[in-house]
Amino acid sequence: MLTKYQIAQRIAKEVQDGFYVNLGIGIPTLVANYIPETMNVVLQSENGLLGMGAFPNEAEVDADLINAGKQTITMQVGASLFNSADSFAMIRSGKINLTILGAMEVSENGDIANWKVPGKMVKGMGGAMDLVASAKNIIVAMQHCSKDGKSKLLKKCTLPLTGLGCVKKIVSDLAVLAVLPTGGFQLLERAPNVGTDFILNATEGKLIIEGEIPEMQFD
Amino acid sequence: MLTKYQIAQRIAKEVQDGFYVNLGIGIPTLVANYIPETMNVVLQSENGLLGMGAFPNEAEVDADLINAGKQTITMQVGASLFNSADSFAMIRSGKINLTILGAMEVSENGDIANWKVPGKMVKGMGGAMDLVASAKNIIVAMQHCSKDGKSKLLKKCTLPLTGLGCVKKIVSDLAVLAVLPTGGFQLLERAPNVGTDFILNATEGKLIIEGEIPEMQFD
Amino acid sequence: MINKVVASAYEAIANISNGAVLMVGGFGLCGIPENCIAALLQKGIGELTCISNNAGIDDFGLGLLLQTKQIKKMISSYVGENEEFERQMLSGELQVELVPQGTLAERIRAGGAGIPAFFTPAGVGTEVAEGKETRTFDGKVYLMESWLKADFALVKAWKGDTAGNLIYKGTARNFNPMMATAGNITIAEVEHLVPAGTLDPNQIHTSGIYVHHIFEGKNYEKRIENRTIKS
Amino acid sequence: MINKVVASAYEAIANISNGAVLMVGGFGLCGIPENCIAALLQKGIGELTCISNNAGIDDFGLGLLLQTKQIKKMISSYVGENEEFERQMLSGELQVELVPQGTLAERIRAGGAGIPAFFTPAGVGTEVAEGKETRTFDGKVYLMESWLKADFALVKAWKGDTAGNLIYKGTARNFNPMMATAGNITIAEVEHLVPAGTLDPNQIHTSGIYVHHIFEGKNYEKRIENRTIKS
Repeated sequence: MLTKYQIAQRIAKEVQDGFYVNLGIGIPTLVANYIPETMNVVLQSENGLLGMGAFPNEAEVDADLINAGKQTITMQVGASLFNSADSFAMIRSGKINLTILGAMEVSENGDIANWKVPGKMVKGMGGAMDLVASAKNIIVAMQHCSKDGKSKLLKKCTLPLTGLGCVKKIVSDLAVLAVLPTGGFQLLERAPNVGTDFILNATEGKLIIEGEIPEMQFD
Repeated sequence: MLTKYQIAQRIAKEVQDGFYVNLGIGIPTLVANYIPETMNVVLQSENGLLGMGAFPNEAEVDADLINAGKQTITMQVGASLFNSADSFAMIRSGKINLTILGAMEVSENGDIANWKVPGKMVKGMGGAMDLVASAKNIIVAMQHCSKDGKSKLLKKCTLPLTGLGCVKKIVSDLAVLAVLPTGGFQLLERAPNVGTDFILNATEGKLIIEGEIPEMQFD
Repeated sequence: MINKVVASAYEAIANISNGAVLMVGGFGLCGIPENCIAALLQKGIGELTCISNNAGIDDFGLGLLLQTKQIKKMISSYVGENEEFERQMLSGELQVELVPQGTLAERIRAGGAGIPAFFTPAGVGTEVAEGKETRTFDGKVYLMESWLKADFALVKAWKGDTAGNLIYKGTARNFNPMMATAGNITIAEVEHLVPAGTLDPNQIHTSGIYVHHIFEGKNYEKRIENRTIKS
Repeated sequence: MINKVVASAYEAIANISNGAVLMVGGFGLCGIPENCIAALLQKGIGELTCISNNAGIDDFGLGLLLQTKQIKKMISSYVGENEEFERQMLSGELQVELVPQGTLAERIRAGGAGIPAFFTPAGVGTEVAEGKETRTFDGKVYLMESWLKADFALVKAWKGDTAGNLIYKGTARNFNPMMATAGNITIAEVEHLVPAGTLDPNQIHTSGIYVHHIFEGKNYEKRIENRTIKS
C-alpha cells in the first residue's frame, strides 16, 4: 500500500510539460514536490495566484503570500496575482489543464463527495464544487478504504455530493483506476505487492480488470 | 436661446461637491469646463478612467489616454484606470451620482432616444443604454426643437428608444425642465428673454407651468 | 479629489449597529481587516450577518466575534480550521449558508456590478442546487445564482490613498476588491495611507469611488495560520 | 514558465482562416492590435466576424478590413466616426449586431469566466430587448444576455513577458483584458516584450494562462482620432 507521499509521486507522472495545474489541499499539495524541475508546469492557487513556487525559507516567509491550504509559499518566476472572482473565472474558463483533488468517496460514474459528513463534520466545499464543475481533467487522490475497511470507491456515493460525473482518474493507496465514461472503475495499475483480488475486495463499485495489470513504477 | 456652451454652463450648476459624474459625448463634455475648481468632483469616462482631468497641452498628449469621445485628455490627481467590464460594473453599481447625456428626443414620461434614426443614421448606442438603465440621476442636454422647428420634447418618442422612464431633468436651449414621476415636463427656468408661451409652443409633450417661472441666472 | 479619510477604526464603524449585514475581506487570516474586527469586538455590536470566505480561526479574525456570539449568521465557503465555527454550526447556534467559493466570489462581484443573477456550473446535482433554477446552455447544466450585497463592506489593503484608491499585496487581495464594490458603505483599512496622486493610476486595484471611509490601521499582527518552511 | 513567444504577427495569425470569429481589442483607435490587423489585411483573410467595440475609422484600425470587405459581420456598440462602417451597415452589405457597450464588455467577460448568461438592465424596453427573456429582481426589470466567445482574440498591451503576462497602459486597456480571456486562442502584441520575472506579479492585468502567442509589435502608429488640446 502506498504512503500519501507515494500517491503524490504517482500522480505527478500525470502532469505534462506545459500544463497549468490546480492542486487541492492535502495529498494533492504534495504532488508539487515530485514534478521534475525541468518541466514547465504552472500551479494555480485558487486564492489568487498563478505560478505558485516552493515553500519559503525563513527569510522569505510573507504572511501576505499563502496557498489555498493557508500555507506560506513563494512565487515562481512569471507569476501573477488576482482576486478571487478572477481566480474562479479562470477556473471556470477551462484554461486549467489538470485539477487534483482529495475525496471521501467516488462513485463508479465519477461522482465525488469530499466536503461534508452529515451531523458529524462539515468543512465546507471551499472551491471544490467550482473546480469539479469546470475542470476538463480531474484526478482524485484518496485512500481506497476507510479506517474500518469500508470501500470508498462505490456504486453510489453515500455522502453529500461535491459534483456529478466529473472524476476521470483515481490514484489510491492501492491502485490507479480510470473512471470510464460508460461507468465503472478500470484498473490500470496496482500498488507494489498488492494483488488484483485485494483491490477487487476493496472496491464496492464495478471494477473492470482487463488483461495483465502492471505494478506501479517509482523512479 | 442658449448656446451649447450656455447649456453646459447651466448644467454645471447641478453638479454638487463630492459628486462622481459621467459626461456623455457632445454638449455634456463641455460641462467640465464650468465646474468650479474649488469643488471636489470626479469625472468618470466609461472607456476606463475615474478622475478625468483637463485636455492636455501639446507636451502632455498621449495616444493611450482618451475619453469616451476619443479626445485626448489628462488624469486628475487620485485617478484610477480600469477595463471596460469594470467600468460598466461601476456604472451599473449606482455609485455614479450624476449622468449627463445628449438626446434626440425625450418623452414626457422620461423615455429617451439618442442612438438611431431608422434608415438614415445609426451611431450605435455605445454606453448610453447602460448609463440610462443604471443611473440614479440623469440630466439631458438637448436642443428643444429640430432644425425644422419640430419639438423634441414629446408625448411619446418616435425614434428607437435608448431607455425607459429614466430622464429626471432636461436643460435645453430654451428651458430647464423636470420630468415628473407622474409624467409631464415641469418648467423650472426660462432661457433669458424666452417667454413661457414660446416654450409651450415648442413642447409637444405635456408642459406644466406653476407660478412665476424665473429666468436662468449665469454668473 | 474627494477625501475619504477618517481617524480610526472606531470612527469608521460608528454607523454599524446590531443586526447589520457585513462583508469582511480575507482568505483564512490573510488580508483580513484586523482593526475593524477589533473595533466591532470592543463595541460589542451583535446579531451580525457576516459574508466572509472563512471565519478566521478560534482566537483570531472573525473567530473572535464567534467566541463572543456577536455573529448570528455566516455566509462562507469553508469552515475548516475553526472548531468554534464548526461547533456552533453543528449545534445550530449559528446560522450558516455554505456557498461554493467561486460562486461566493462571483455573487459578491455581481452585487457590486449591478448584475442581479447569473449562471454557474458549480454545485449542480448537489445540496447547493436545492431550490435553485437550473438551465442548460450548450448541453451543460448551470445553476442560477443571485447577487450578494451588504450594508457595510470591511476590507483591508496594503496601500491606500486619501481618495480611497486601494492596492492589495500578494494573496491578501482575495475577496477584498469585490467586497469593496458590494457594500452600501465600504470601509477600507490600509497599512500605508498616502496622499492622493502618490499611487500609479494604472496599478490601482480598487477605485476610490467604492470606498467611503479609509484609515491607516495600527498594530497589524498578520498572524500566519500554517507557517510552512522549505524542508 | 511556459514560453509563449512567436516571432511576428504573421506567425501569430498563421492559423486564422476565412470565416473565423475574432475579438479585436481597442476603443476607437486606442489600444488596437495594429500589427495583427495589418497581417490580416496583407494575408487577405476574409468572411470574418469581428467582435470589437468600434471598427476603427475609415482608413485605420478595423476600418482597413471593412474597406477590403474582409469583414462579414461586426458585433459592436458604436459605429460613429466611421462612414464606411455606417454605409455598409445601412446598405446591408455588412451584418451588424449592435450591443450596448457595458453589455458587450460583460458578455465578453462572461465568455472568459464560464458564465453562460447573466441579467443586466441595459436595453430593457428597447430594440435590444427583442426576443430576449426579461425578469424582475427587486422591482426592476432586467434582460438576460449570453456570453460571447471567439476563435481568436487579438489584444494589444503595453508590456508583456515571455510567459504571456500583460500590462496595459492608460485607457488603452479598455476591452483587451476581457477579450484575452474569451478567445479560444489569444494572440497578444505588445510594445515591450520582457523576460518572465521582470514584471511585478501584483501589477499584471492579464495572467499568462490566457495568452497563447505573444510578440513584440513593430512601428506602432498609435494614431489619435480626436486630438484635443487645452485652450
